[in-house]
Amino acid sequence: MPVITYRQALRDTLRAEMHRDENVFLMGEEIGVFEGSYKITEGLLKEFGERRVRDTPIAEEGFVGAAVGAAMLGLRPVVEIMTINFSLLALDQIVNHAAKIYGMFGGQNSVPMVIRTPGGGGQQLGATHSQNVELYYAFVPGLKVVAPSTPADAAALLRAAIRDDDPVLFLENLGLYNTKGEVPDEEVVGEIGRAAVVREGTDITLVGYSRMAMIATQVADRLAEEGISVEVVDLRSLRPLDRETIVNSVKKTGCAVVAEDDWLTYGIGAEIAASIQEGAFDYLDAPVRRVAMAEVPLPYAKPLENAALPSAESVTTVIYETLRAVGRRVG
Amino acid sequence: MPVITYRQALRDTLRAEMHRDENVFLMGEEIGVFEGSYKITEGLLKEFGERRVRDTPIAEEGFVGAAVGAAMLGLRPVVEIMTINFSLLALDQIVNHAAKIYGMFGGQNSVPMVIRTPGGGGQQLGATHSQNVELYYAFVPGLKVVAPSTPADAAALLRAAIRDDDPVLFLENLGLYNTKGEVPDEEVVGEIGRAAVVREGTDITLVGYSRMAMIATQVADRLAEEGISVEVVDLRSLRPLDRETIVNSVKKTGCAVVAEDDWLTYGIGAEIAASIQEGAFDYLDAPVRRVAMAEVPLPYAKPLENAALPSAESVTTVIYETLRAVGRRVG
Amino acid sequence: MADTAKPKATGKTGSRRRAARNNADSHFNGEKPEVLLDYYRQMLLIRRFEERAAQAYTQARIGGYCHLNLGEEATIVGLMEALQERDYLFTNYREHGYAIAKGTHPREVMAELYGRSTGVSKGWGGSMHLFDARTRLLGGYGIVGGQLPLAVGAALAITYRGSDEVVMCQMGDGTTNIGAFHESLNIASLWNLPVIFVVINNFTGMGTPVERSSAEPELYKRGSAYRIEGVRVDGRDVLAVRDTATTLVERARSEHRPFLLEAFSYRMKGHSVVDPAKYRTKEEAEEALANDPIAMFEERLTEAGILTDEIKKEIAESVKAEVADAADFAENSPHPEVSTLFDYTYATPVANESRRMPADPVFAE
Amino acid sequence: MADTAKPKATGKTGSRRRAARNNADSHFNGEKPEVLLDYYRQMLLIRRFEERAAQAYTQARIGGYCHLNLGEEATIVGLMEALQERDYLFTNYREHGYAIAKGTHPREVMAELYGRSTGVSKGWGGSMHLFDARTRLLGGYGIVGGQLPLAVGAALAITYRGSDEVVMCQMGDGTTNIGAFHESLNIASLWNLPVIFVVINNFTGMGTPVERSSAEPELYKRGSAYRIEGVRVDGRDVLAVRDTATTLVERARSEHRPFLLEAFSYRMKGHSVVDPAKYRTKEEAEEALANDPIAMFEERLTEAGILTDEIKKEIAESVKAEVADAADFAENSPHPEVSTLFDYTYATPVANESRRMPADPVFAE
Ligand SMILES: Cc1ncc(C[n+]2csc(CCOP(=O)(O)OP(=O)(O)O)c2C)c(N)n1
Ligand SMILES: Cc1ncc(C[n+]2csc(CCOP(=O)(O)OP(=O)(O)O)c2C)c(N)n1
Ligand SMILES: [Mg+2]
Ligand SMILES: [Mg+2]
Repeated sequence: MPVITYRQALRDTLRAEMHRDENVFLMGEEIGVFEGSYKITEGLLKEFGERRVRDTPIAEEGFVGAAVGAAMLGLRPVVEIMTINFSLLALDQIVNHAAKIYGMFGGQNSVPMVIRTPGGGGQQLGATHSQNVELYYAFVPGLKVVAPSTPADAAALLRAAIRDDDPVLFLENLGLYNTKGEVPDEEVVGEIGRAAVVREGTDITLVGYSRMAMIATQVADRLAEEGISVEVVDLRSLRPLDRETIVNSVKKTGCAVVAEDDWLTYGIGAEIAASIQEGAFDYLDAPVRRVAMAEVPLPYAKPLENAALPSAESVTTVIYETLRAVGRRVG
Repeated sequence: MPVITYRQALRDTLRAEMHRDENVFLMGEEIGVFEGSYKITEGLLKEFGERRVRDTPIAEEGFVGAAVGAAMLGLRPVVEIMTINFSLLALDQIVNHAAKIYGMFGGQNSVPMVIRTPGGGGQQLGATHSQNVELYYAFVPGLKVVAPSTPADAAALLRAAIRDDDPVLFLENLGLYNTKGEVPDEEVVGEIGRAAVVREGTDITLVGYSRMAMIATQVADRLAEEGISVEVVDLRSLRPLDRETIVNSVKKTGCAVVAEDDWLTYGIGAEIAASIQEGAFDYLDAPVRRVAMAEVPLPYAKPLENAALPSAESVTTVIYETLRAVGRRVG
Repeated sequence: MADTAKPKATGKTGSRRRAARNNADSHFNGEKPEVLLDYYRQMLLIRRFEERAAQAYTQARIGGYCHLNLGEEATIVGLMEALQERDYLFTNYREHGYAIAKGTHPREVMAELYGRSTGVSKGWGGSMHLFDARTRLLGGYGIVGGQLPLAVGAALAITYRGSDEVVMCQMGDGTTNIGAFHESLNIASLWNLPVIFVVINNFTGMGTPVERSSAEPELYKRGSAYRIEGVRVDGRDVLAVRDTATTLVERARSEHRPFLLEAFSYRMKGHSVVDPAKYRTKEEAEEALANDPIAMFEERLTEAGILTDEIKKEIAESVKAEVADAADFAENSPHPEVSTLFDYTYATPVANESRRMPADPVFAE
Repeated sequence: MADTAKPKATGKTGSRRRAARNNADSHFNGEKPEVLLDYYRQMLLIRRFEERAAQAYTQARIGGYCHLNLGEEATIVGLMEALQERDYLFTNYREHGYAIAKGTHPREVMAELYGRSTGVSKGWGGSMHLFDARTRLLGGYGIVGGQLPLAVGAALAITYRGSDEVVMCQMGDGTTNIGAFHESLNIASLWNLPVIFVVINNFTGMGTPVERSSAEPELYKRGSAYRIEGVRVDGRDVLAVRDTATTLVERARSEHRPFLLEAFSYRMKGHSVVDPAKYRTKEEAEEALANDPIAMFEERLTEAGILTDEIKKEIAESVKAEVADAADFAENSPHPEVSTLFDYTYATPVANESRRMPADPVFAE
């Protein structure tokens, strides 16, 4: 299997889907002439022309809403919002329109569109450009939200999202674009709504998604060297949320840690912990702990930013503490 | 003590604070000539004139942002957003500006403003007008979010919010405006960041906020007749969240139910449940269950809306089930 | 294209009213009487329908918010006459009349207001959210300005496919102040999209006068910031609206570009059924009544000898019967089954969707 | 007020350049040489500062995004000369030069870029978020259009108090297409607020040309939708900018209303330091260089005998030293202490605030 970057996996998939289906087209700020702020759409304007790769004005609400309208007439727009921070400006069109149109009108009109957007801190972009607000979308019935962590999942889930008849928020991450992995040559269509046990283990369950799922496997690899067997669950899909897979893992291991890149209070991990305590109550030997961003507007200065963000180290620390809580000697 | 409505408590407090401090002024759509969509500002334009009670164009982002700017210069704007659904249009100004300005600029400029806005379903307003998205604000460091459930708390917390130097989102509820309660004559300033045990009990902890805190006390009253002693915790403040008070209650009762008006998955209750299992792990005799809205775009038709919303009945059912899980014969 | 009337936003009754009446004779040139009577009937149907809706609302047969088209009947009928069947329509929440004039049966509109499963949106939408895929009414929307980007997107799809439909996007005067207005008009102009943005200027938001919300209260001029041609028409005059709108719709179709059409008229009642409009002065209320487009059209048709007492009675009765039938139909229609609650969250079935009722556990036994 | 230049948005080099040069002589009438040299020095300081910042960025001394003012020096100095000390300034993320010209010491600006606690925002903001309460620079903002509503609010506070400051709000050409632009200009005009909205037209967003993003690419005309007077000025000409801006600022102060000022100039490099601007043709890159406002001013000052080789050298050296000093200061300043991480979340202390580090439990032991 070819080993390619997450960025390349996205680009290849966009390209293939555009060739496959004339109704698929791209819209977003600076995706054409500039080739994308993070170069996901590099080369696509040249290949497909302006009809299929459309540079928009800086008007998130306007162009996301236009994508919703185009989807209502049966096109399959794939919109890029430069970072998830700017999606706040389009929130009304996403939450009050894209997510509502199918239900509010009694199922008369579906909205087959994809919104691609990266989250991610750690680039010293400061308080307004480093947020992870996938929660805002994962919370909303009518939307589907996926958050792949590997190039193969990125390809498979983007393909699924484009072919899905509902609006899908496709979460990318600045910290993943350059990561590499094997991506099958054949066309794999991912399944929205399913998590995956990406690494089996027996001592503890570690749940993550997007960048933190990648960190989770790294942590698991390292801890394996110490004889600690970590089972890693990559959520992949934030809505629907695959609670079965998480809870089945915890029933096996008896304890869990959630690693997330957003703020802790009310963050994605809250639902994971709440679900685990409800679904695996009798199996839990220690409280579910969460590793997440410190609750501050993220500062620019590197030492502050580093301190505020979760990392392999903080995840490891909390795994140790949780294992100690269940009576194991570690660390 | 005089018994007045929640609406009256808000209006009286706005009035008193405007008399007390020349820097306090009101802004919002239809709050002047129309006297407010829900009549909270009735009479205030006549009393204070257009300088202090300012009708705005329909431009949530613009006028909320203008309030942020005015607050930066030391005024104390109290903004009304007609319902929390429309706040999505101002989200960028609230989350990326109001909440960030103090931190992002190293503490040079505070933003003393209040955003008053009601949530609430149950009025057959349909999918886009019945959402409870306080989560979007409660998630954000830099904001404070309060959600009073009684007229007395509404007055005390509004007073606190207006006098606070940080941006405060003040959550009201369509279903509470006409409810009545005692409000002290003297000027009570509430404390942001504190929950309250509003009804002591020993069998189970019932956590709620805003309208569901009111429902919670009703349920507790009724269950008392059956000999079930329910301790009710009214969160009052969603950010900061007073975990101590919740967990101390659960340490006493051994089990808990959370009642919330928003969607379950990733809703406010997820954090409450996650916090309880972390803070009272050894005291919990049954999983923390949540009662929340069914996860659909809320339909207009009354039977569907009724079925989808949490109620005293559904809360009672889940309390029974939780008590049965800890081995008690009830119901 | 000339403005058919240019009231100052703050102008008072007489002048505006007269403007419309003076043109009366010339307007009827070459018009077929049966067409005029059909317009009259449509307008009356909307009027009576709305009155019936108000009544049902007061009787708690209708819930939520209920915004009526009283005073806008001429505008609605004129606009809908300008559209081809294949053209698309997006509106705000004040859209009962539009649905009817675009071709939805009044029964299905009323049933929607009653929240019944026979309603045009199956009872899921209510008054603010009528949608009819068959007539290409692509929705009433409750978020002010929310429909504009959608309409632009629909026009983009038309252009993308190279077909020749036109999109009409209705909104109120207050809506011209929200960001979506700006972003949408800019994009539509930039991309040469066939959208007619129609502003229904009833001179007020809920209670805020247009001059207190729009720094340029002559709303048709606001297209200038996007090089969009704007036109104002007297919304009380069904023929003027039809003619002006037809020209713009056909130009949008052939020239591939957007237009901005402002139609002014008077809101005869409060913002919604529950609003007593106490903020209005007696003169303002009287002004609205004096500008009743149906009364004005009736007068003109009568003067021209087209509307006789007999025909008038006949139409009144048939309209009355049609509205009564709609209300009966609604009243006797079934409520949606609670078992359908999860039917319309997703169009593509998906694993692990939550179908929990409020008292259900997260994990089904 | 007349436009000082009217390039077509798609116009090419020669004409624009000549327009500025032809006016040169008349411009110097009555100008004090020391003032002109001061402008020159300020412009050069910004230039060298930005070059040093670019270098530091490449050396990874600066992180995040870094947007430079290269090519905008004349505009910045002209605009800041038009403001009184008590006037407020809001900008976007491309604001290093503004901070310096408004009075922040280059040391504090550079230290902020380096993320040090001596930085003007204590290291919390970085390049995009300079803020100086002392000079009334009320922030650089990274969200396109985010600063506009804030500026309107500041002007509202001024009006509320009846004082006489003016607010200047800077933005880029691409920013005129976002909803906040519309809502802000409308409110400012409606409420008669003293704000000068300044659009820095560098003819491009990141890589998208102005004609591909604004349906009305003559941006100063966009005020028309709000009855706001708009003026275009040649942003390469510091005196023209100063004079035009001064007139508008003083009119805003006395007439209590907003204005829209468009200043055009050329972006000499990519959108930010990391952007190689590969999408530019060779001619476009050359055009930008040919429109270097510093070279143009230098030429004029030299021709007028004001800038001698000696003075030029002296200024160059003093500027070089000042920039080197700023970089040294930044380099030798302390990083913020991790213990200060929770110092600036809230201005009013509050019970139960979370002060958890990532590996901390929710409940402290
Ligand atoms: C974004 C948003 N803000 C506020 C409201 C509340 N609201 C509903 S209708 C209305 C007034 C609209 O006025 P206009 O556009 O003139 O339409 P009209 O009702 O007069 O037909 C307002 C403020 C809303 N629905 N959406
Ligand atoms: C709301 C929002 N959307 C997108 C961006 C990403 N972005 C940053 S700068 C920029 C281009 C801005 O162009 P312009 O306003 O002309 O300013 P310039 O950079 O040319 O000075 C974009 C799209 C952003 N920061 N905020
Ligand atoms: Mg109106
Ligand atoms: Mg630009």
